[in-house]
Amino acid sequence: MRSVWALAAVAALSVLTVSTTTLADEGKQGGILRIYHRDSPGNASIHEGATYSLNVPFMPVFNNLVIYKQDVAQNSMDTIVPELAESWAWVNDNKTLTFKLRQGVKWHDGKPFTSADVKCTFDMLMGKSQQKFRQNPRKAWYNEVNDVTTNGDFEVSFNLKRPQPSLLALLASGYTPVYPCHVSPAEMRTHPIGTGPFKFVEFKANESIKLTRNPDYWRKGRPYLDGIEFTIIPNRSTAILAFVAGKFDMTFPTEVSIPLLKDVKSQDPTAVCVVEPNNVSTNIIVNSTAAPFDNADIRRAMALALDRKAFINIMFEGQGDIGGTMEPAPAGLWAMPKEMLESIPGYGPDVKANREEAKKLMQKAGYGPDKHLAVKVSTRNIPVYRDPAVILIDQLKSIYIDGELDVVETANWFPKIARKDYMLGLNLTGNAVDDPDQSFYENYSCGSERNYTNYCNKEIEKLFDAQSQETDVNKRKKLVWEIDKKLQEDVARPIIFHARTGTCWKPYVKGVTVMSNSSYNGYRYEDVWMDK
Amino acid sequence: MLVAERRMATIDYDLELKRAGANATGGWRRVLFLARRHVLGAAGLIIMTVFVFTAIFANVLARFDPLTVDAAHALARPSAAHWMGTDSFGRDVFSRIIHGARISLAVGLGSTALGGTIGVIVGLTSGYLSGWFDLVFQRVSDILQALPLLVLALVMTAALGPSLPNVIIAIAIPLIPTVARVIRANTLALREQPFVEAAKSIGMSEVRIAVRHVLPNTLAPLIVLATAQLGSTILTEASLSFLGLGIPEPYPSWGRMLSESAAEYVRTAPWLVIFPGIAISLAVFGTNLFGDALRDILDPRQRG
Amino acid sequence: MADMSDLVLDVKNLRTVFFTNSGLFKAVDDVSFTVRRGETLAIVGESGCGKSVTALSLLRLVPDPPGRIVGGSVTLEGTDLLTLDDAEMRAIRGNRISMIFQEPMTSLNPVMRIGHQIVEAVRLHRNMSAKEAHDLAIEMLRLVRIPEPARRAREYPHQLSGGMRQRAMIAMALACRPALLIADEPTTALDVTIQAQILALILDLQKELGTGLVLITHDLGVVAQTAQRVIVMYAGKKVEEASVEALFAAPKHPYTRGLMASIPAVPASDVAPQARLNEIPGTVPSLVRLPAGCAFAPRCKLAIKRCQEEYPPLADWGGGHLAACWRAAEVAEVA
Amino acid sequence: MFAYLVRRLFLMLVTLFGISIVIFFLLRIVPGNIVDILFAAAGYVDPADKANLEKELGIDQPLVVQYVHWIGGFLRGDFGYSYVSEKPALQEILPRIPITARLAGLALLFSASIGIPLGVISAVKQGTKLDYALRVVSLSGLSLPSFWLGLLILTASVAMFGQMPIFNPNPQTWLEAFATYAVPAAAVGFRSAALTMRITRSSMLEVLRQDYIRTARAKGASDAAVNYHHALKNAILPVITVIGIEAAFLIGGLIVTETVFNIPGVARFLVEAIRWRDYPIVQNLVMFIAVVVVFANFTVDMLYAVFDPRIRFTE
Repeated sequence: MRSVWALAAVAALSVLTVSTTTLADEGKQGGILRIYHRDSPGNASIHEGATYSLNVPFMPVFNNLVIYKQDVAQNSMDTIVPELAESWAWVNDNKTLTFKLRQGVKWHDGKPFTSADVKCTFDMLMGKSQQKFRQNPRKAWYNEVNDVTTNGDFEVSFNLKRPQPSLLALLASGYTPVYPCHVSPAEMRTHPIGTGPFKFVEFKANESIKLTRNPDYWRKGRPYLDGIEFTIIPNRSTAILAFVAGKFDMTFPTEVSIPLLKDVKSQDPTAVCVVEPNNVSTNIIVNSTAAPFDNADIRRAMALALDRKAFINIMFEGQGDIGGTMEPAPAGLWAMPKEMLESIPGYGPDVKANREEAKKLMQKAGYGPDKHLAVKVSTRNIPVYRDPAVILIDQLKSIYIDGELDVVETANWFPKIARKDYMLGLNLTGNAVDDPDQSFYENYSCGSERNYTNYCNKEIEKLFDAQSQETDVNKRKKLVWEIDKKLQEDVARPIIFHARTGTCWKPYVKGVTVMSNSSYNGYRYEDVWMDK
Repeated sequence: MLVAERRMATIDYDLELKRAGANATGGWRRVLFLARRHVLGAAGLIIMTVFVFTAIFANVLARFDPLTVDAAHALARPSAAHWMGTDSFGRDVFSRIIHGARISLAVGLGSTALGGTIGVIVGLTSGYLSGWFDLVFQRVSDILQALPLLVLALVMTAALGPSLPNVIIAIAIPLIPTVARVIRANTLALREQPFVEAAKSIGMSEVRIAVRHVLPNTLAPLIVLATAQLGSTILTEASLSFLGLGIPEPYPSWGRMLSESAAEYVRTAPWLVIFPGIAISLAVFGTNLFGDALRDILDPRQRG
Repeated sequence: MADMSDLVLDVKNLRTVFFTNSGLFKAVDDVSFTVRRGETLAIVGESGCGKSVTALSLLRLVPDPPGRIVGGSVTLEGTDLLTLDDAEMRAIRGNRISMIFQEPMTSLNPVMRIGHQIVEAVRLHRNMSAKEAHDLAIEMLRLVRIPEPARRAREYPHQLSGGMRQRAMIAMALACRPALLIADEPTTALDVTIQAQILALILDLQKELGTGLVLITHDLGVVAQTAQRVIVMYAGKKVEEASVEALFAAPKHPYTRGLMASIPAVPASDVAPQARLNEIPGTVPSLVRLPAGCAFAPRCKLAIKRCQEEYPPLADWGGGHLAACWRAAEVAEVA
Repeated sequence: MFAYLVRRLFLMLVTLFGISIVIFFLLRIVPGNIVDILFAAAGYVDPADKANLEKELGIDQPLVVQYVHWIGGFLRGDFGYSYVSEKPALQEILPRIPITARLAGLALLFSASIGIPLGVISAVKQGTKLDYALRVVSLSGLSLPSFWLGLLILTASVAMFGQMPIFNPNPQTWLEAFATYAVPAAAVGFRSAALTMRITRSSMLEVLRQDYIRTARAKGASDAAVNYHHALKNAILPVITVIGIEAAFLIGGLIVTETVFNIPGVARFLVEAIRWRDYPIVQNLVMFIAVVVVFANFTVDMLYAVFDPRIRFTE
């Protein structure tokens, strides 16, 4: 029995065929795309990382079973297209997802690609194989998968415990490439082998990453580029200066802040720049297990004191979005309607009134103009973390809270949070796909490793499962909205804002699409070419 | 004959005497006289005075709270209201620089005093006791000096965590052997001096001799060294801040102000980068100028 | 008086001042004297009295800053050295006028061989080949009685003893046969036994070459042995000048008397030896804050009110015996 | 001479041994290790995964065992593997050394070729306007934060020429190679040139006060002969020492400069490695730097003997 999703996929496929032919007419072969990279990723293995510093340079090396269509900015179920799969189908009451695989695909080392590679990859992700990843940050994505089975060399099935339409979305993320069975995880960390449009050449830590064109790529005529070179420049101003000076064809994707964007445009008016939401939310993690935030009134007061517009004005010169857990509309697919959002305490437009209410709550808890509450705000020693923390501290002043910034080095951040050795933490949560399953289970379900606050609400947990199994999109949306509202009202992890960032490239660079509801999925770069 | 006449005619003997302030024996006239002889040193002293004055009266001088965020006035250009503009948080740069003087002074004085004190104790002990203590000191100081200062400070701040006292400690530790070496060398030389021998002969205790006789005589080189180090500690803090390990936000440390995120604004909001840079350079420059003059005055060997 | 052609050096009203942190001081204040061919003039005084600065002023080697010659003339063989330009002055230094310094240990360049340092002195003023100059240098070393001169010439100063070094200095100073040799405390830093040898050597060579000699010393014993005439300096001024005989016979200035009294080895005929070594109380005054009157007054047992108010003129007390003291006539009696 | 050399080499070994202990234990005091960082980056931790990884890297063993393991390997020439890249540490460190060495060499050359002549001029012209100007310039060299200077240079060059001297790993021409290194070397060398100049100046002043300089003048030697022939020969000794010490200090300056100019040398790599708690890299790199510094000091002492005939190491 075929689901609506499968039909949509077929439709999407036909769209893809049309668009590729038009692109093919325009595209010019050749050239090396030069991009700067914001930092040196620890290794080259996408499955073992949790930062898009890995996805950007290494996604071009791989293929997924399915992928979000690379030239559509907004990721959705409708834009998922086959890649190593030729087609897919939901069978067995939506409890089995079966893929027919592409034949004749070769790994970069010449070995043929088969269904065994797919099984190997996902067995390893589920922790079922002999070989282990050093780290496996997205193991929880496959919680509902019983096992992966093969049928011959070119068919593979995911057998689920219960229907989970979102699995397809997870499989379409840039985070989910297929790894070769014959290469060990350790080798994949230093010298990745894929089936993708570009072959890995070298990775010099803190220096550069080089990729070269895969001449045997299964998609004929692709890629256009002869290669991609990433030069690692952690210092942002040096990097931007270098881009302006023509040392690079493109900036690191979604790494140009709004003030820098202005700078780029003024220095190089020909540069093409886009600003998109990147589905990264800045939020506050609250330690509700210890004083003072074990007091629900103080938690609520804090939520009420937030002036989200001010954050956005300062950080993004107005170009940011207010929302709940899910990325706000229009880029986000699952965002609450405006009226619903504004009914949540602290989201109302009248900041003054909110703060008056917050003050009352604080007074109720025993604080006032003469008795301030001293609070430590912990955050990582990175500007995107630190800057909003500074604003947060300033805003808390208005409700008798004296915040002190506690800057934590990356190495100590996670252990500190895990030890519950903090009061408030300023945190960034990036969402790999704009999908409720990914964000709810990962960040709010009881026992999830990324549920830093240990927020645990069995009621909501049930709603998580309900929306996850719902195949009717509209019904599912309603459920998602309800959950999101509840999470905000519970001050589970108050969301301050959703960021928007810029990407720039020189006008001769063509075929780049910056995605608007994820910053992890759009870097295959096989359609990118240079008009030089 | 002509040459001599020309050369000598320019000198009015009595006027020169008067102008040189030869008769000034104390008070302001003496200070003015010294200032005229050491123009650069006087300039340095003025800069340092302004610097210290700013640090002490930061609360009075600052026109805004250095930590208050003001979204409405973010990245404002320098104007009558905000003399040095505002940063991306709308915080007044002038007020932050005024308050930053406190931090820089605290780091400079704190680490110099800490490193200096320990260095003096170690140096005196090592130079005075000789023996195994001296041997151990020499090796430890070799070790510390073979490690680049910034590397040592980097690891230290990483180990201690970024905070004002920790940064002071991290900068002070590499300072210890430098100070101790100078004091040790002086102590060794002084030990042979007759007045020390004399003190010994009348049965003064070794500690007493070290503290009462040797220490005061090493004061001049110590002061010279300390002033010279003051500037470099301020610079080290700035470098640590640049590498993200200095005094954390929101304290308005000059190094932090002009590093990292502020560097993003080097062209769109250059005042964010220029003013703190000038503040650091000027403060360090001032202490260096002053330290130079002090060395000229206090260290007779260097007198020119 | 000898005729003018015999006059090697004629210093008139020389004034040299120093600008220092503590103010301006007159290191040499209105000093005049002459030296004839083959004559030895001794300048005596305590340290800090301006003897050495006087000597340096003659060669125009006062470090500037902080010092400067501000007046007077220094006429060497008819040429006023103070009017020469730098190049002309360099041609005179080490050629017509040479100097031997107090510290043989530090006065030779430690990183240059002895021979080379003498060769340099020669070739600066004589048009000689390196070989000729080198031969001359060895000849000079032999002249100053250094054994194995050829080997010594190849050595560095630190390899020589103090006396040897001073001999080398003398060889260097006399290499160009100067008209005037200035010896600034040439024996002070040496062992007593060596002192006499060096002094004898200087006098021998002076006689042999007919050089005028200015001998600067604080040691009246040396003066008595070597000089024909003596100048006594105090606080930058010449306070007494006389022939050796006249001075030792009857010093006219209380300061000179004090100096003599402090040296038991050389009793002046009318000065009784003292048990105490130094009978002048107090120390040389700071040259920055000189009293208005006689600078020696605060230390002088004979001082009267006038001494404090008015500086005594340098008066001739007969036979060219000059002294600047209001009570010069009474000095002998009072003491 | 031979006894001296033996003694000297022994002390050098003691120092290096001490450094190995200091850096090893200092690093272990720093909270957090590579595993914490990897998991922090991934945003989760699974205690079993964590324990596995710590075991795999050997950082679960007692510190003394770890130390002996490291130093044993170090002495055998086995430098271990980078925790981050999993490549041999030597392979990570070695290619970066020439880059930093070139930069440091150029900076030192810069510092010596500008600092020494200017220092001599300043000393010779002591008290003149030129001296004052040179002193102010040199003091400002010691006062400007080098990263600020670097940033201003970069900004100015983009603003004025629309170009920037960014690192070029494979310079095609000699000129390109020079441009790649010269600008950052100048930025970092400004400070050491200033320092060299100051030391040269005060050393020259010291020497110019010496009796033998007066002797030379009394001989009638010209100013040039006195200053360059007599004085500089003696004054250069402390300058050599300072340049030797400066070689060690340069590493500090290079950390910042390599960051600003994005040069993939060892200095920046060291900071990155500290940040990642990549013990094998940090430890071996610090040891490498220490060996260079210790030998630089040794070389300076030997140079002393060459320049100063008084020193003959006879103790």
